[in-house]
Amino acid sequence: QDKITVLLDWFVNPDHGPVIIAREQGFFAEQNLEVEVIAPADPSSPPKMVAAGQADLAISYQPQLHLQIHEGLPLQRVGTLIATPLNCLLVLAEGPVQSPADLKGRKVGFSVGGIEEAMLGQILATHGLELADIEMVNVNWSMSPALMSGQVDAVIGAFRNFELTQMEIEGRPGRCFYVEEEGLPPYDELIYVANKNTMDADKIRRFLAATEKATQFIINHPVESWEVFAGTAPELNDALNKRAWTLTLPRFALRPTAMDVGRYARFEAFLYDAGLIPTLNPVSEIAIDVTAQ
Amino acid sequence: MIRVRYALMVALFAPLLWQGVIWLTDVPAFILPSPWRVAQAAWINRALITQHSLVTATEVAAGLAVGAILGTVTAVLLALSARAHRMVMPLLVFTQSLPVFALAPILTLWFGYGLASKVVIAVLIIYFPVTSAFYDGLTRVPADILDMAKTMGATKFQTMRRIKIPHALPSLGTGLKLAAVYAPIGAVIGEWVGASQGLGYLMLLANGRAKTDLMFASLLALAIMTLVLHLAVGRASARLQRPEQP
Amino acid sequence: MIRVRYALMVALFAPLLWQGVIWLTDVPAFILPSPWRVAQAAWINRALITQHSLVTATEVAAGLAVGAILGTVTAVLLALSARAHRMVMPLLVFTQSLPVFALAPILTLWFGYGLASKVVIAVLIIYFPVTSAFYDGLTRVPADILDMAKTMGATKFQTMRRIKIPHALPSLGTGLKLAAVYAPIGAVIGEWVGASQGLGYLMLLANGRAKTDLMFASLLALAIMTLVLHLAVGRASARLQRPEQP
Amino acid sequence: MTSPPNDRRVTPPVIRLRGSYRIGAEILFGPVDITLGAGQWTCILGRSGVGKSTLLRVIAGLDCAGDFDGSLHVSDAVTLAGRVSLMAQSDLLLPWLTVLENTVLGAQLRGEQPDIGRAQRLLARIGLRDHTHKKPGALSGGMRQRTALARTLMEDRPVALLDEPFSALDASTRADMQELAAEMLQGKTVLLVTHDPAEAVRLGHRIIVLKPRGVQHWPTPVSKPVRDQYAPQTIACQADLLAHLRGTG
Amino acid sequence: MTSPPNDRRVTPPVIRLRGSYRIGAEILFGPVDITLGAGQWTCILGRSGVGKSTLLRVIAGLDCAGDFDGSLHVSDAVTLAGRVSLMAQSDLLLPWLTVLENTVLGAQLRGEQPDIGRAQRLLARIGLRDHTHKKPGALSGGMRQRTALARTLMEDRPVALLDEPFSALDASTRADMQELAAEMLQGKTVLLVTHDPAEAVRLGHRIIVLKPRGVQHWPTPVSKPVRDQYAPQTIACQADLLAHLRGTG
Ligand SMILES: Nc1ncnc2c1ncn2[C@@H]1O[C@H](COP(=O)(O)OP(=O)(O)OP(=O)(O)O)[C@@H](O)[C@H]1O
Ligand SMILES: Nc1ncnc2c1ncn2[C@@H]1O[C@H](COP(=O)(O)OP(=O)(O)OP(=O)(O)O)[C@@H](O)[C@H]1O
Ligand SMILES: [Mg+2]
Ligand SMILES: [Mg+2]
Repeated sequence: QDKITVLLDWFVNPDHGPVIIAREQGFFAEQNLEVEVIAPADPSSPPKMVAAGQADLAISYQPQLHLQIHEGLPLQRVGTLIATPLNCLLVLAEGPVQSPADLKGRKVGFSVGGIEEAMLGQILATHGLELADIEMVNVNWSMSPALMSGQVDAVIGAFRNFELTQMEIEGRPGRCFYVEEEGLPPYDELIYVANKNTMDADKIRRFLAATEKATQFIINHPVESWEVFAGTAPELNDALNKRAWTLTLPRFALRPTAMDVGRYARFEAFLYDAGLIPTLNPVSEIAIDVTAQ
Repeated sequence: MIRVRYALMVALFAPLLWQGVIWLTDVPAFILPSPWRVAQAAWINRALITQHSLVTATEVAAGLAVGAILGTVTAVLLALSARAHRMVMPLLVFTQSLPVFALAPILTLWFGYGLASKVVIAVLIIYFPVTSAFYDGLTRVPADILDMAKTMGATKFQTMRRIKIPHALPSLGTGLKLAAVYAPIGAVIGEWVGASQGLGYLMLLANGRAKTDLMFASLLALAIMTLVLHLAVGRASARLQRPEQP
Repeated sequence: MIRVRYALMVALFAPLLWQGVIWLTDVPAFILPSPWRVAQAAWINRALITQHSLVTATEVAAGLAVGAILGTVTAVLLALSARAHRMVMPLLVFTQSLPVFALAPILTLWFGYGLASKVVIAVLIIYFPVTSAFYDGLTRVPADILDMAKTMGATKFQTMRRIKIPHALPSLGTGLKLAAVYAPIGAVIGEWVGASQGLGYLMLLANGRAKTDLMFASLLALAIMTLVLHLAVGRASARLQRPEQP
Repeated sequence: MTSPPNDRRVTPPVIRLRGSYRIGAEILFGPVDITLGAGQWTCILGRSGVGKSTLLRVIAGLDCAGDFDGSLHVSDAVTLAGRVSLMAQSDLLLPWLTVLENTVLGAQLRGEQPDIGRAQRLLARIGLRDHTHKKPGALSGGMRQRTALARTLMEDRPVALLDEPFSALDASTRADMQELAAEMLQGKTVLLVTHDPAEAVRLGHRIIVLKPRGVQHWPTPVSKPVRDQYAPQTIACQADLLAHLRGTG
Repeated sequence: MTSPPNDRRVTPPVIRLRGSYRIGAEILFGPVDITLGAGQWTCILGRSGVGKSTLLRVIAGLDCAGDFDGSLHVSDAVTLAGRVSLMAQSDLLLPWLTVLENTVLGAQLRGEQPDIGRAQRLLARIGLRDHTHKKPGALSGGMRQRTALARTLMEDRPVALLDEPFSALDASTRADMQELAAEMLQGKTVLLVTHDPAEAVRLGHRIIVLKPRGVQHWPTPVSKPVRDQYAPQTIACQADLLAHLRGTG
């Protein structure tokens, strides 16, 4: 069996369904792969580790990948895990903010990832506001508590499949403004990245084939797959994860290896316009179709 | 034993204080759950917490041992040469002032995601208080005793071994007690940097998924571990100093 | 002055060491950039770094002052009553063992996202070493001196003021030097927990944008701040102890 | 307001100590029966390690390594607390205080206003006029001992317990200090531990030799202290005492 | 291998100290011209604070608060380093070591194998046979001083500098210790600081009185030390010296 090491973007959660199910159902073994799954706490570190050759694959975010490539990290997207944005602008359902336009003069919390200002700027521009009209506060480790306790009026960077559910469970329902509906080009929230210089395309193809099979299994057997997932660790088996599982299902990429050149070109252009990157990279730099090689 | 009575009083007093804070400040439960809810969560998840506590305890024990030894040795070396101290101490302060999270990628690059990186982080955190406190003690031997040693033709090494080190044991005790409190934090930070087990992992997981009560139950386990460690190190270092110090 | 020569040597030596580590271990630049690249980033972003440094420096100064005062006062109160010590010390260790991140939501809820919450976190971090080290010193006055005070009919308060506190000043110095190193870390953690300015914020931002050189330039600014603070506190506490101690 | 004549804070008491002192299972000294006459100097001599300092600590009510089985009887009250000034065998100067500050330490520790003028005069008489602002670290051994003496004399308590207070002084300074102490402790109940028979004979109303099995009362000359050290009677007594100490140990 | 007769490590040198001692701008003592005869005891007396301990430290080559302007001449070499044993005025016992361990400290500090047997015999002679395993905290003042003496005598160096080594001892123990020291330091160059004229007359080949403006050499009886303290000559010398010290100060 070939060994392959995969760094998740964070602790195990339903977003990682295809990887966990593929492992539990033996789809990796079918591909003659032995997969080691590692969960870090700092989402910015897995891509660096892959770039440094410490792991074969990392789960990361498309927006960050664009920035990292410009900073010289030898990374490339090789597959997609979640094919839509999960990010949203979250407010209290009963709160004073009923439209992004109501944010004028209010506080918006964010967890520093590097591009929140650009995203929020675009959303505000869609509603005729600009960044100077609001106050941004980094609330790093506690997005929903900050919102629920009224310390901020909105947060950007919350995941629609989690924070929203979480607030419902806590009895303070929230409301999402979906970023792709507020002026941002759609993008892939979670992608697989590999080191473009050292990647073993064949192993990666086999890995992605296994996750593709797992995704199909999840879609076809949502209840059974949840039971498999929840059975892997007792701390995963709770009401929140169960509901999140259902909410995440439709967002898994059914074709993990599928390549949409336009998506990457549009987002690169968006970042360029926002002044976050100095030049435009060709899509072939950013992402590849491993099956084409 | 009196200690036990005090421990019981604290065990009773702390939750009351905690509940009092909740009543007074009206903190919502998703930020600070009541002691009762945390106790429930701790009981329900007892197997989980025990399992993760054992992992963290191992890391803490290893980190404390290695950090204490490294710190002690460094302090002795620095005390052997004032020049070494003036050159190395700034470097130590320098490295110490770097928040561990910033070094995390480097550490995981070198030490991987296993036990080693947690131990290294715990060591990094406790190394400095041990070195610093012990060094201070080593350099505070009264001058007339050093004069006597000089007249006797003492070697530098023997002066260190027979005079300075015994003299500085109480200061080492101060450093070790601080280390006992910081070692668990070090291990937990190490687990945040990358791990799939341990109390730190459990905490972040619980926090990220709004299980505030489970998070606080894990915190409780961590605090109890720290308390026991502090008490044990305090006793051990009191024994170390039994011969009355000047 | 000799100090300056050493400082220069360290300033020369540290980058060499750093570059050496890079050559030896072959760390890629996006994990540990070369000193030269960091220096460039520091120069290019000097305005930005200075501005954020000033914010952090304010937090550190306030935190250090408040923490040192609180720690000193606590140590004195605990030393006045062995019973208070046995009851309160476990509570202190308990709270100290809680990683700040876990308390962050509570702290920001109570103290907001401004200066106050950073100062509180810095205080939380340095409070314990100061209390712990000073308390140790306060309880180590030789028994025969306390006997003398007793015979003289000394009040508890005056014994504390005229004997125990002066006797424990070197230990307070040890605690304060540790505090000087930890206060900046406290402020930075406070900034990670919630802020829109300060070196900690700048670091997070740089890290998120994969600008490792800017992150290390911020780290450098933090380290220099810590170094200066440590030196200053070291001197001040040496002056504090000038009257030779027993 | 003047104090009544037998105010306990100023009238020197008679102190009687009966019993023996044990460390663990072993008896260090005793049984003894020692009476310190009111307003008198009682000098104690004895072999090194026999328990003289321990005896002093027992009277002062301080904890020791062993236990005293017996009774301490004070003529006018049940306790001596607050009426004793003690000069221990080591000087116990606080290194961070000046000579002057060390001298007035007692008043400061009680939270009283120290009598700086009196302290200055005392230090002048004790020969430290030019050294009042030095720290103990800058003093010679004898100067340290004299500072400790000044601190004890400043206390002005009805009972004074002095443990070898002049041992580090040269003959001339020692004679001066003896006279000064005798003058300032006039009319107080004083216990003086000394190794110098001449000193005991010069100053003592009573002389007691402490031995492991009990005490021996040594006769003193009929003259009153402070005795003329060149008087034949004094010299004879002194020589006898010395011979006794050397002989029997 | 036997040492040659004038091996510097064992042959006692003549030591000559000339000059004066300054603290800041003020002269503490001097100019002095002191010669310590080879293999002889030189006793120094003088007022408290005149600089006797300072003189000792100058000879031992230790830093002091002031500066010595002058020269230290040693008969057989340029330096005394490694050939001096010093007993300071305070006992400097290490509180974490037992009496026995404190006694053999010198050898241990030099990394040599300590001669435990010799130390045990010495401690027995010094009267601490039953206390060798006690820590200094459990000793009386005199016992501490004797331990410090034992530590100094264990050193067995050609030059010994003793700063009031018997000040805390009772008459009987003191006489014993004087004899012991005289025996063990036989043939060594010894400098003894003392406040006791009888001790100086009993032990000294030469007696020197240190004064702020210089030194005064006091004649010693023609007999050899250790002198019989009851011999008329000794008593007379002693009385004269005492009178001198009391009179002139
Ligand atoms: N650090 C210092 N700073 C200033 N003066 C000092 C210092 N150390 C010692 N002296 C002075 O030096 C003088 C001599 O001290 P030294 O200890 O030599 O006296 P001594 O003759 O041994 O007296 P004694 O018989 O009391 O022991 C004293 O007057 C003392 O004040
Ligand atoms: N903590 C202790 N543990 C055991 N024995 C002790 C302790 N403290 C004192 N002793 C013993 O008590 C005895 C008496 O000591 P003390 O100091 O009273 O003697 P002293 O008569 O004052 O002698 P000196 O003239 O030498 O000062 C000593 O033999 C000593 O060994
Ligand atoms: Mg005694
Ligand atoms: Mg002296």
